[in-house]
Amino acid sequence: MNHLILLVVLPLLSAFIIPVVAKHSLTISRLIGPVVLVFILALVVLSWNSVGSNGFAIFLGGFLPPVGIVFYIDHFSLMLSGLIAGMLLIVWPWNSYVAPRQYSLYMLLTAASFGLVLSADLFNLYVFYELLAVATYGLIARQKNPAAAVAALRYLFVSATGSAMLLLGIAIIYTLTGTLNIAHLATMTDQLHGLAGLSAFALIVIGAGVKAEMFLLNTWVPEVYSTIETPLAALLAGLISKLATVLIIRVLLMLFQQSEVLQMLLVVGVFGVISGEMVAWRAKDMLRMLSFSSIAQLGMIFIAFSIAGEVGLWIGLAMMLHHLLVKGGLFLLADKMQGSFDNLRGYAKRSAMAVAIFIIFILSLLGIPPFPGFWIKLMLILNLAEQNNTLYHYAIGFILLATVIEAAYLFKLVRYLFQDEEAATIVSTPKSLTFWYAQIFALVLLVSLAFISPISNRLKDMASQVANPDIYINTILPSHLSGGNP
Amino acid sequence: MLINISIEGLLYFGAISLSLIGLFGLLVSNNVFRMLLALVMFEAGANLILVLSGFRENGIAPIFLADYSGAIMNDPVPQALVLTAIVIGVGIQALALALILRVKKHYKSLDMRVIRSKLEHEIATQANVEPPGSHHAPKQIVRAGEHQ
Amino acid sequence: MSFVEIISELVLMPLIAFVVGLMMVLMMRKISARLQRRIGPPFFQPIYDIVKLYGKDTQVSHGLIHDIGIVMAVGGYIGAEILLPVPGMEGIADKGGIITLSYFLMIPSLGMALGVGQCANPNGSIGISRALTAMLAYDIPFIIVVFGAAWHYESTSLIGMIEYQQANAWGIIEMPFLAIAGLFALQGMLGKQPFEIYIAPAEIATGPMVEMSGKYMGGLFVMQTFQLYTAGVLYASLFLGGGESWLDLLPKAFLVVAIPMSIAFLFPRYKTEDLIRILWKWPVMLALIGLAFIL
Amino acid sequence: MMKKELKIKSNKTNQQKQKRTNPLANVFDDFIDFCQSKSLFMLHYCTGCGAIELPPAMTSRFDMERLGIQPMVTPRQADILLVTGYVSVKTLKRVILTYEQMQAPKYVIGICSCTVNGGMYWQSYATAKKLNEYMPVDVYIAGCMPRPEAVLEGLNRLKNNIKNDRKEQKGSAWKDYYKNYDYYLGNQQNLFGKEWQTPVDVIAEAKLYGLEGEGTYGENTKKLKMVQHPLLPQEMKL
Amino acid sequence: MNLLDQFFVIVAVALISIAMLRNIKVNSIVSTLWYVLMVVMLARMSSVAYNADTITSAFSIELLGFRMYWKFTALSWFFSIITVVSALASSLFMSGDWGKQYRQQGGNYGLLQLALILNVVSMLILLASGDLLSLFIGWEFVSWASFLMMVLMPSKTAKKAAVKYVIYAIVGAMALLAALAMVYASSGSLDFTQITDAFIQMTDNMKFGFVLLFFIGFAIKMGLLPFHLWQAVAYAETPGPGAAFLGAISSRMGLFTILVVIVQFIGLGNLEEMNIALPYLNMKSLLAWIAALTTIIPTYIALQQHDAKRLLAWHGVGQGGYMLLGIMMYDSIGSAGGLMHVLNHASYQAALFLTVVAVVYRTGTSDLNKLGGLVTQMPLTFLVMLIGIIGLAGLPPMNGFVSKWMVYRSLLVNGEPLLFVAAVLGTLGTILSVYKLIHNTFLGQLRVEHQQVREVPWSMMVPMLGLSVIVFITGFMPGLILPWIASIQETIGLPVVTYHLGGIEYAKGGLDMIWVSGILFYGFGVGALIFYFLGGKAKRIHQYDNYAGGHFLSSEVKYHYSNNFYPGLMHLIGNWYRGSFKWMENVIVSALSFVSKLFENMYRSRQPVMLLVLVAVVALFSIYKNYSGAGS
Repeated sequence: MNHLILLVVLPLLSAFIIPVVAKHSLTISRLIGPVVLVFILALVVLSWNSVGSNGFAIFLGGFLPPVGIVFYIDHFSLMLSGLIAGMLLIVWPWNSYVAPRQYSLYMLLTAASFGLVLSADLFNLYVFYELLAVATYGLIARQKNPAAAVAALRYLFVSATGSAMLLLGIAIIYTLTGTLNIAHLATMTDQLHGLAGLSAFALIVIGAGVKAEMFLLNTWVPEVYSTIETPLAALLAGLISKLATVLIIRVLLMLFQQSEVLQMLLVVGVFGVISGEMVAWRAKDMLRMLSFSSIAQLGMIFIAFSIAGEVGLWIGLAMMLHHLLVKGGLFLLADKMQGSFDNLRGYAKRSAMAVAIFIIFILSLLGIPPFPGFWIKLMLILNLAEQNNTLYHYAIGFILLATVIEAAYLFKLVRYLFQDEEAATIVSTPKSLTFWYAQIFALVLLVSLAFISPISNRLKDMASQVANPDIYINTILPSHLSGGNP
Repeated sequence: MLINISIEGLLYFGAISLSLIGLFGLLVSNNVFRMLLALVMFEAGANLILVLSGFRENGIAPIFLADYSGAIMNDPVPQALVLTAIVIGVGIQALALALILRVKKHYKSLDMRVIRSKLEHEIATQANVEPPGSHHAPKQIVRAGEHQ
Repeated sequence: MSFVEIISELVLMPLIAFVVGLMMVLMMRKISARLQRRIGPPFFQPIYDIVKLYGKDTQVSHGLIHDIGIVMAVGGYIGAEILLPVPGMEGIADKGGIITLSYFLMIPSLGMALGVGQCANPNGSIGISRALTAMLAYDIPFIIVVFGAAWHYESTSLIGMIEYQQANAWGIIEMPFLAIAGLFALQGMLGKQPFEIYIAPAEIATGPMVEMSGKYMGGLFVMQTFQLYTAGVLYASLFLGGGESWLDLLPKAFLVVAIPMSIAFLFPRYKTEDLIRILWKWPVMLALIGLAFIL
Repeated sequence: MMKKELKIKSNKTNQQKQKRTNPLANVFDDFIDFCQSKSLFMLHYCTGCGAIELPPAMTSRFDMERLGIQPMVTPRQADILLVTGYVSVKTLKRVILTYEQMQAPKYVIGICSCTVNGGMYWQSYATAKKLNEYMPVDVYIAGCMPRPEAVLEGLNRLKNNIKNDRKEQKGSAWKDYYKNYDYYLGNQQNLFGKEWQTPVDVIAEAKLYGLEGEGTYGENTKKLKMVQHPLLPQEMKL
Repeated sequence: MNLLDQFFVIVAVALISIAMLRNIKVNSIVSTLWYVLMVVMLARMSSVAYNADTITSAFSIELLGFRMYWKFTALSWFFSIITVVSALASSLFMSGDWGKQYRQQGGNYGLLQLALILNVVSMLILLASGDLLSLFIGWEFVSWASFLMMVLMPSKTAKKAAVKYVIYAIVGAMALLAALAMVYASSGSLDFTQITDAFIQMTDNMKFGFVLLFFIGFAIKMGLLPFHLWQAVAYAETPGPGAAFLGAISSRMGLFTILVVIVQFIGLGNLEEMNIALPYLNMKSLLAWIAALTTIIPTYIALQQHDAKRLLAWHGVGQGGYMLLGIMMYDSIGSAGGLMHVLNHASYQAALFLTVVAVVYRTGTSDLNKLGGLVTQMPLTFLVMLIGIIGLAGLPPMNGFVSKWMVYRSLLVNGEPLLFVAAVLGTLGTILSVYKLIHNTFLGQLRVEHQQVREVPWSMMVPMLGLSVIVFITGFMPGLILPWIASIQETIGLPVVTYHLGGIEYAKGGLDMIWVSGILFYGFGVGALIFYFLGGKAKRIHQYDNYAGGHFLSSEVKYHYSNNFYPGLMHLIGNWYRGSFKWMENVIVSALSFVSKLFENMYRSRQPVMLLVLVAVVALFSIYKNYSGAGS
């Protein structure tokens, strides 16, 4: 199964090859990326069944942990890999004016994403995280819009500070334990208690939270999303934020299953939900609204992860997937329906299909039965209610309040869409491809409705696999549980 | 504690101070370039702390040791890590500098406040909505000492 | 109860009500005349008026609803008469109670309102608007009084109430506050000064009656007789122990009607809003105090 | 031809009304007449100074109510139209409309000299001099102004007339308005112009109640037909 | 396949067929036939209504560890028959000429029929729900189906109202979801029976929260007092027959859920034990007071309206109060009155809405200041409206009287003078306002532009007449309905009412509508005798031949009194309730707006690294501590 290492290697390689090839043949350089992605997608699909319920580890260079570099692969990371490849294929810039360098940035981003998903070593996570950041800065800065450069710069400041803090956090953990292999760390979680451990976790969460659009670290979100192309925004909002979240989950699940940590996550999540929805309520243009709403959704995901055990994990995973689908779809739609609400007056007459899809998405986002969003929200709320802690109960109230606000602004927009008089100026230029993708997203959403039970069972399995540190440790450090000293 | 000062403590103190200075700089400076410098300092501080985590007083680099057992040695892993981190940091700094150049070219200013308010206006006009903030705020913010 | 009894009650009740009502109209006019130091109308004047109105050679109708309005106005009161228990004729009265009766009393207003509406005369419509507003005003104290009485007598049937009073003491002794509030409401219900803004002859030309000629007006005159009779007997049944015989009942009923009449002509006319204000203030307050005593 | 037939028809109805074969019906009619005389609602059209004499006649000193006379405010309810003073041309239009809106049997009393012959306004270009040229007047009460006693005396006279309506053919002046409508209409047209009409369709009323007479139709009614917009009642339509 | 399964199959097929059929005529006929078939099926299930049986559907869904199933009780049946009959009337009404005109004005007729059947289906799903989760899902379906109906109106206000409705509906749904979470937290299941168990286990404070959450959820749908602002405008601004349907039954779904959850499973007895402040004020009396205020305030808001549809819609809100008030009395006749009022209100409200729609169909406006005198042109519509307003005002002999009588009687028996006065105040306000409605539309002066107006065609007339027949018959013989009511009371654990064909048997004063109506009609008969046989014949005259102080009336003279119909009353009480709830709504929105502004400014803050710095400083401090701790 070691060929799965190709997930990281191939894109990285192609990222460097593309500019070279471009000098000889532009066409080939353009094709390399999609081919690699399709290949990886196929790889992921093919190796799905061969990955057992325990997952397995790839030891790079033959060095055994805790010394060597380890990739850990289970269904969870495979699923994420598949999503990454699929998502990138969808937002892949096909336009002819795109420079080859941008393709290499995309491939760099791909490689970093796979690395982030597969890596089982804190420092490797950091490296891939940084790589991801560099790729995103580059992608944002490469936009035609000069404002994007400013947005990228401001994003860079926040993000680089965050990265440095991530590094600090890693430093603390290393100081405390002397190792950075997650599995190894997981065997000595008791050393991570106390103020130092907590602050290490805080630093990691905050460092990763910048990209995960966590509350207070997400000030870059509206600027960036409103200046870049919507497919890229869809990528950032839909995928990158989730990957950062994955980083947090890995650390959380393996190292910090402490109630204080979980409550910290909960509080941060609640603030994110409330602040995101509140500001989205004031937004007067589509992109700004969607970006703030995405902040709120991420907050909701954090709330889900703050529920201890595999329950929280599978609900969080489900929310992540749902958000990926819905918010990604909405951003793709926003490509068609850009600009202020005033420009969208009477849009329903111009494109009934777009509006219908839009409504399906927002209904699911709001959690209206029978859409998948409802079941997820229901499970979240019921499980929050089951917690023996009033903090969680207050969180329910905030989630419900946020939903109301969300409904208020989304349906304000719907009212604009259905207004009789049409807007005087039409700014949006419909791009057919993104619209097709949006339709496919909507279709997937609707089809998933019929498979709620199997999907939820699969997610539960995945969650139980991920949530159990023993499996993880056992796979990476087989000697540990059998009593051997690594 | 500070009286019983050790070399390790001094180093830690220095590294932490460096980080704090960097953070402080990030917080108070408005000039983009200075902010970048502050960021560099913060990163340097963080790197130092990471290196320090492997530091043992009187420790020796492992390659100079014939026999590993029982000797005080500096942990080599953080050093390797820090090397990587520094490389990444430098890359990011270069990228940031390039961006700053573009920004300066476009906005004719390095003041973050000015840049930010212009950016907000630009985003708002692009989306065809009112810029956020006070309705009474002047559209164009020109500060004293700013040449337009 | 035999069929004959029912029929005789159905026929006799309105007749008696009409005759007694005529007397009450006469009394009312006499009282007003005496208060103004006049002689007042001759004894048969109410009959003269009604006969004359019915004997008119020509009269105008504004349409079918105009006619039906008069029918409903008169008919509603006839229904109400039948539901009023009087000595010797209580057979049908127990089919309805005080709640049904209060609702029956609203039907003539609605009927008349319909008829007046069809006339397409704004004076009439303004009159109806004021009359309905006045109804809103006086029904609040009235309904509290009704509630108090029903609660006190533990019955919504007027017969039960009368029986209770005859067995124990009169309502006016046991519930003086409610009785006074009831009198207040009665004043409004009869539309006597100071609560007769909806007629306001010089301002809106007698309001609802503006387009009523001949037998239409005659119908309203007949209705007035029923109205006075109903008010008198209802109040007597609620607070004065009803009547064991007609000799017992009629003086009470006349007395009840005489009181508002004697007060009426001492007052000027209230504006609509003042009318509501006064009726929602004093009688309601009195009635609530009364309720507090009996609850 | 037409006219003749109409005349015969109207005569017939009049006779029927006057003498019924059933003696009970006669008693009944008499009773109604009696009641009509005993109960009079009056509409005082206060055109001039004479109106000031009516309040004393109504209030405690003379007390009209003891005679069964009450003031009423709309023509629909009233039996007597009291025209209390000079009638300018403009007012006369309203007086005529009011009169036509009253329901029969209806009576007109002209109070003050002005209604009799114009009185002190006889030289005025804007005043109608004789009220009975425009509508049938039952009783004139002369004087400038007549005292309340005189008013009451006039009203009593009217009451007697009504009581003896069928016997002495007095007090039926109101029928004259229908039977000689052409005459009154002509005078009205002379005064107000050819376009003159009121919303009340007197001819239709006369037809409906069988009050047509020889003078109902004539030259003036023909002129009226030319300009009239007849106001037919709105029928219920299904 | 039991009867319920068959019924659901029919409903599903109806939904699909109506959605698929593009041909307008076929669609109209088919949809009407489907509703008829549904009525027939419900009639076949009438053992539920008469014997208080329960039919459980064989169909159930197991999802995420929850089992959802559906069943029919007497309560469901009662609400279902009202729903289906209202839908039948609305569908029939719009199937003919009204639909033609609707299409000509640019409306989507097929979509309207689809919205109607969607409403019916979602309501039936809700009514048949067998556990809390299916109830919640049905609840949401109902909300969104009515939203679909509301947005079909092309006007701007309609969309605004619909969006407002959505926000309110979401608030309600969220409250409900929170209550569900409370049930789940204490029992781990969402069965109805768990409500009782969960309630018993709770502390006092939680009980309040629990009941209030459920109540808020349901009250919003029903438009009970603090949440009444959305309903009237939203219902009024719905295309014609849709408004009739929504006004008749849609908001009563809130009552249904109150009956199921609060009355049946939490239990009014339990509510009574929840003291709030004084011994007099417990949870039950609080709800009763909310109901009473709901009868008053919306009624007097209705009085101020000058649009016929809005006036009716506001009354719809107000009448909801009577239903809840009756049920909160927790005795046999009060609750029977409350329940019966659902049917009664549905019948006359639908009839009234349809008459207004008929008027709009002919004249193009429902503005009460622009109508008048239509009685001669549209006499049958007038008749229906007359019957309807007599029912709405609760005067004998229509059915509104019966249910209101029962509520009053129960208030009397229970000794609730203030509630009694409140209820009467509502009724009086209703009389005032319905007279304004009928006067300004049908009575008074006919406008010149309406002189060619004719009676509406039979396709519209038949449902109106049918509904008014129901209004009369159920008023004349309430005993036809009372068996259903009795079995509902048996099902949900209320005292059962004793009835006969004419009405209620009750010690010390019952009600026999056959006698009451008989006496009333006898009175009318005598009145008619006096009127038609005494006195001479009357001349029919035109409206311009009218007393106007000697003025000559013509078509130029607007001689009609309609604007500000009750100036005296409004002068006095107009500013008592002027927008205080609107003000509250605005306060909430402003507060949210303020907070959101704060958050927005935070996102715009100059230095986003502030928080980073904060955490970093703490962390650096901890490093230092850690080092020095390790060092010493």
